Amino acid sequence: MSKNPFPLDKQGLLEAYRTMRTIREFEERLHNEFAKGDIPGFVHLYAGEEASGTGIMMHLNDRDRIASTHRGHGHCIAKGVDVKGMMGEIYGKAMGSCRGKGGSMHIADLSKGMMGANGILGAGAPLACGAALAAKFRGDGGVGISFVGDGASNQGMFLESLNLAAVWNLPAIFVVENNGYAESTSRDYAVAVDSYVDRAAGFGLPGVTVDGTDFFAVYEAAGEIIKRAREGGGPALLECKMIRFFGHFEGDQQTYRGKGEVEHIRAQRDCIKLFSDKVVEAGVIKRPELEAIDKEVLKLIDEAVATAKAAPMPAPAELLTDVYVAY
Amino acid sequence: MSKNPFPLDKQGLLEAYRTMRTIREFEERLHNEFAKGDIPGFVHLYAGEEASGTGIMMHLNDRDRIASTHRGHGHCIAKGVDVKGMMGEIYGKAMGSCRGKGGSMHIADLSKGMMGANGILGAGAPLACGAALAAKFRGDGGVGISFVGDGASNQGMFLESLNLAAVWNLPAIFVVENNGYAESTSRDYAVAVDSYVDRAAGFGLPGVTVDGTDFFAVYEAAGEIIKRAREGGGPALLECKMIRFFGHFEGDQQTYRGKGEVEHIRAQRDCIKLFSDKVVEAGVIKRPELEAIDKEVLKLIDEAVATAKAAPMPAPAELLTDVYVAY
Amino acid sequence: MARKISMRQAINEALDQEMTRDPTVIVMGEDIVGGMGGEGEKDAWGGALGVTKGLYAKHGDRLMDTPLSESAYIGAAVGAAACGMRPVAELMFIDFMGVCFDEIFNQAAKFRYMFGGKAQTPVVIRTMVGGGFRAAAQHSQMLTPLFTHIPGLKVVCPSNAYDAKGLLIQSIRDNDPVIFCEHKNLYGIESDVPQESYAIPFGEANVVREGKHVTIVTYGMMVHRAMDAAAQLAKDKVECEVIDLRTLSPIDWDTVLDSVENTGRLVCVDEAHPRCSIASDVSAKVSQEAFKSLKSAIQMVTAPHTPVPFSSALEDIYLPSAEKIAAAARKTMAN
Amino acid sequence: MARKISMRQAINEALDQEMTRDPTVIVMGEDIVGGMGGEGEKDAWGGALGVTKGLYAKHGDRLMDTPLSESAYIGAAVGAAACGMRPVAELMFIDFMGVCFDEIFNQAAKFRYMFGGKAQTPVVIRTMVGGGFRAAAQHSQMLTPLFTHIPGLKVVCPSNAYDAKGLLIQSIRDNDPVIFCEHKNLYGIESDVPQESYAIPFGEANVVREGKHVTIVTYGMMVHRAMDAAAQLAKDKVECEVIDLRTLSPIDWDTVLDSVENTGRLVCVDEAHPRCSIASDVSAKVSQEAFKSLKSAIQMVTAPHTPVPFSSALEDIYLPSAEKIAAAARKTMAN
Ligand SMILES: Cc1ncc(C[n+]2csc(CCOP(=O)(O)OP(=O)(O)O)c2C)c(N)n1
Ligand SMILES: Cc1ncc(C[n+]2csc(CCOP(=O)(O)OP(=O)(O)O)c2C)c(N)n1
Ligand SMILES: [Mg+2]
Ligand SMILES: [Mg+2]
Repeated sequence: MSKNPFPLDKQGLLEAYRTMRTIREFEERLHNEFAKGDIPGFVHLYAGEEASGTGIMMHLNDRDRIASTHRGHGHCIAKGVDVKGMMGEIYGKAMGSCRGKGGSMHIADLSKGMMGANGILGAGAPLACGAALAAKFRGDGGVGISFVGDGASNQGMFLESLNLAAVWNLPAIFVVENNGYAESTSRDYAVAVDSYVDRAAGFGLPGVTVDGTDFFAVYEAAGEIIKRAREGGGPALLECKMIRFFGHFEGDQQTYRGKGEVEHIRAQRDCIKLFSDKVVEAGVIKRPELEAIDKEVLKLIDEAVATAKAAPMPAPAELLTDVYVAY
Repeated sequence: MSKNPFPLDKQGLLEAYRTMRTIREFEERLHNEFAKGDIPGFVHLYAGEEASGTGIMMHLNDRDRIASTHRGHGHCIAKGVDVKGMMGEIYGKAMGSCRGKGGSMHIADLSKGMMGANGILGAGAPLACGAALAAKFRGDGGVGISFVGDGASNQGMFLESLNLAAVWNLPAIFVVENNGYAESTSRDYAVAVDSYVDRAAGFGLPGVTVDGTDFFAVYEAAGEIIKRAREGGGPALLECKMIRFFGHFEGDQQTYRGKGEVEHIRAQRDCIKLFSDKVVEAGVIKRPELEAIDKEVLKLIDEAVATAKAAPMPAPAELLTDVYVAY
Repeated sequence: MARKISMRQAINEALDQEMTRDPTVIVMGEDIVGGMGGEGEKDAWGGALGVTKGLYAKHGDRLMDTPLSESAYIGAAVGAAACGMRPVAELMFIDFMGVCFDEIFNQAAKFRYMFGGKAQTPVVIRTMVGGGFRAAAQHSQMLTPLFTHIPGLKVVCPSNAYDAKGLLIQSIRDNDPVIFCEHKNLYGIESDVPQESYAIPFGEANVVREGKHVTIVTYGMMVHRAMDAAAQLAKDKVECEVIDLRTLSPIDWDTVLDSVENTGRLVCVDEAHPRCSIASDVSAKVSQEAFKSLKSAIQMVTAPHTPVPFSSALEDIYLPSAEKIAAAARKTMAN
Repeated sequence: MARKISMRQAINEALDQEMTRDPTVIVMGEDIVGGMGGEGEKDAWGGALGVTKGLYAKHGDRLMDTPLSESAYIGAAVGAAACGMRPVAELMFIDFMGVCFDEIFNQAAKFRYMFGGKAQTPVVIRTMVGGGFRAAAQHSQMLTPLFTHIPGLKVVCPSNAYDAKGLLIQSIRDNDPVIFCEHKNLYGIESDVPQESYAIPFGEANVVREGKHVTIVTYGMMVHRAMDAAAQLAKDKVECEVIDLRTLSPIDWDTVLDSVENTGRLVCVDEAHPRCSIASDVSAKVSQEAFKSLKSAIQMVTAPHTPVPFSSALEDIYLPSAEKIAAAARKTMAN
């Protein structure tokens, strides 16, 4: 067995791989199920971006909180939300994470520190500041992490939050998942600065840019930032440059993309392939070990879909619960 | 007569002086009238900050538009809004600029390119983008200028506008009038970056900081920025560091200010004194010429107050005009 | 020449015709062109649901994609309107109003009054409303009452392609800010629409079915549910008069009151939540102005006082149904 | 021990007592301490109108001044609430809701429902409402109907010091988000307030005057105008029952309906604009539920459908007056 050159031990690497595979399988399956017409509503897939959420979440525990985006499945899985509950939720079933009331864009599990996917772009940034504030008051060393896309990085709520986090010296981290597009609009058109490090600097925040398809780059940069925040060193911004395998939402024809763009990124920039090749080439993990995980993951997702499909819808009475009904 | 070392000819210098004096006299008078209890509502005075609005507005004509703040009297006067109409408005009279419906925080005169003082901080920045957009479509070389304070520079609407102006390459200019306070809160507490040049850079905008008590510094920096914008060179940010003579609003006891702070700035950093001394010392203008203007200004303000006080209130029927009354 | 076209096409045509007629009309929003800055097709999207598709080819840079900054670009539209343009800004979903409401209700809505009549702000905000799309709590709201409450705003919500075209043209020509609400579930619905340009005046409700027993007042997608209910009731010889308000502010009280004076019975149907809703607004007005004509208590059929649930099983019972409307009408007949 | 204190002091005391009782209560807003980062006095302001003055000395860093970024800090309060704190965030004027509404209506209000009951968001948003201060169109609005329309929010608007204290304590203890509306013209008004802590339950209206001829339903500053009107009418032997709703959501329908069943006559008074207002909401409900009890048409007295004008001459006639309320009550008697 060769020496492990990675910042994680073998178990950690396998865990990371399992998380990324689970996300990928979850999303690929949703893509297919959606195409069949079985899945209602808007579905935004995280496939291709797994290294970002996973590399960050590997540093977190349940008392750390994250506020996610409309593209939230990957964040949920990496943060430990139950995959069957998630699938059930996406199918609108009573056994779903939110008892069928939330759907894909609103999966949450506060007990796991997952404050919710969010249909409103940028809205998670203030929420993460709040989580960080709560951690600060409790003195429990927790952090609050907000995810936004390149598009949402132009939202006032996000921008204000950078300043607020700095003013209050919060253990808050702002992750910009820059996949180059906001729906059909290129980042180059809509974000009027080349580097997110500069945008962060405009609010007195340290910023770091990493290749978000490189799990290890994300893992290490996030580790440092999170450690500093836990120790009272204040907020930071982390940009992960990454790629989106599928369209903005399911149904998107993606004609705004360059010719061959998707094929290229699938072949050359698949973060899971890159990760696997690295750990196998380094001799730390054997391909069959990964394949064993693939099988387990496949089984998990098969079961999740089967369970979700078979599960009952919420009872009509559910319409009027979980809210003060004044009328 | 010695050579004029200034970027304005004598007539221009006298005009600048007249504008600044008019603002100062207007504001000092309001301060006194407010103390007597004659003036209703919230009144925010621009005294001490005259060099900023004046130095910028000297470059503008009526087809250039500005969007102002809650502290808008100075901007109005410098942009050419009728002083008597303004005074009438502040007294709530029918002859006021807005027929008594707006008040101090909402004085506007679209025909002069003055899009309104604004009670909502940061709201003017998008409006100025709109003015710039209209100028761009018309191709008339006009610019849109937004004023914000240091406090309002943390508002999402303002921050979003920086990015939008850059993306659309608008002839838009963002003036941050940094007087060190937002109400009672110090800029050092609330703005998490030392330099506004850095904040601008976070949105791909060039930024310039000037001493806002130095009329000439403002005038020259603004001139360059405005020229570039007119020629299609895009937006920019201009920070004017300045001082506020009075409290945040009339009635403010200002106990949050350091001991002797107000006395010091009045003695040492009065932009009008600084201007007068410079032009007199250079031998371009004689003190009595300035004093003659002082007298004329005093008379104008006297008349404005007398007219405003004597003028009739709006007729009751005015309540229901200038809006679609659907009920 | 009238043809059957969808509400989506009708809206597209209205924009096209007004942009052709008036060079001050500009259109902006997120991905309303689509593909900006990228290497693929321009006009790839034409809006999230394809409503503006094709306009870029004809009108070029007068359609402007925006960064994801609703306050900034909607405020810019408001500012440009105050400076002589007639911008049509798209707020993709009305649910996003919370990030840009100030520019709408404190700026656009108030300029004319606040500035003593010396400004006008002819801006149109096109926005998608309503449920039934399984789009969950933050992409399915109606929210028309929030805008209707605000003086200075006009609020429009067409139920069909013909009205959509004529009302949008009127909205663009109107000198006040208009919130133009497009129900996402009606985009595909076709009706006869003339090719020529035409404007439908604000404040004129449409009596879409005449009847002498019960008046049903509603707007948007609920017009179709009300018509279904009326068809059901007709089988039992209960004749409903169905009124499509078309514009919520201004609102056509005369047509509503005239009808209730005839029928003596009223059902107010609203896809919005019940409290401070269009339904309660209409109910209040009628009970006050037509008090003596009322033969029985007014009934309201609205969404419940809950967020919009995701699950189809719940959303289907969340939305007012033809059955519920019919039951309410029957109730007015029973008393 | 009851003393006469002002509504301002009562609110300050409620915050003080709850902060003392529960360490998870934190308070944030612009200048709620005042003087941060400067060289002068800390706690220089204690809020724009001095409501939180003195709390910093007792509770220190649990009062947090904020940058001028309402979305960020109100959203942070919402997020902290979802993570176990009980934040009280001040939105200086309700007129500023347009820059932070999303965090209130799409986030705080919806979490519990949208997450299937697995979250709670005990956040209080204290905010100044109402006119009469010559503060013009952007600092004088009522806007209570906008929040009342939204499911998941609770909306409170006290009319006096006693209620303010008890309702604010209840707001802080409540597990749902609460919009706590403080009328700026009532801060100075004194009433008997016990020193001890007490909570007033939501959804319990207060019959502030009993009477058998006409019911007047209102809230906030209008309670005082309604009482003045009732006093005028009493001289003519018209006995008004005046109901102070205290909380608009939830709302105490029982007390309102009981009263109208007795009197048969109703005047709804609202400082808000008329369309989709609290007044129309109450009017609708009563006309539906107490149809047979009504002896005459319900009357509404509201602000007009216009922005709030600045000039005192106009603002005085903009606001519902005791005279207008009395006239409306007389009208219900005439029919
Ligand atoms: C406030 C708001 N504005 C607009 C939208 C519509 N919308 C949903 S996703 C999206 C693009 C997001 O782009 P980005 O932030 O880069 O995230 P990505 O989809 O690339 O992960 C837009 C415009 C929204 N949901 N919320
Ligand atoms: C959106 C919004 N938030 C808060 C306020 C209340 N407010 C009015 S002036 C002010 C301070 C402004 O500070 P700054 O921007 O520095 O301008 P200055 O008063 O110093 O000129 C605040 C907080 C407001 N009017 N609008
Ligand atoms: Mg993106
Ligand atoms: Mg300032």
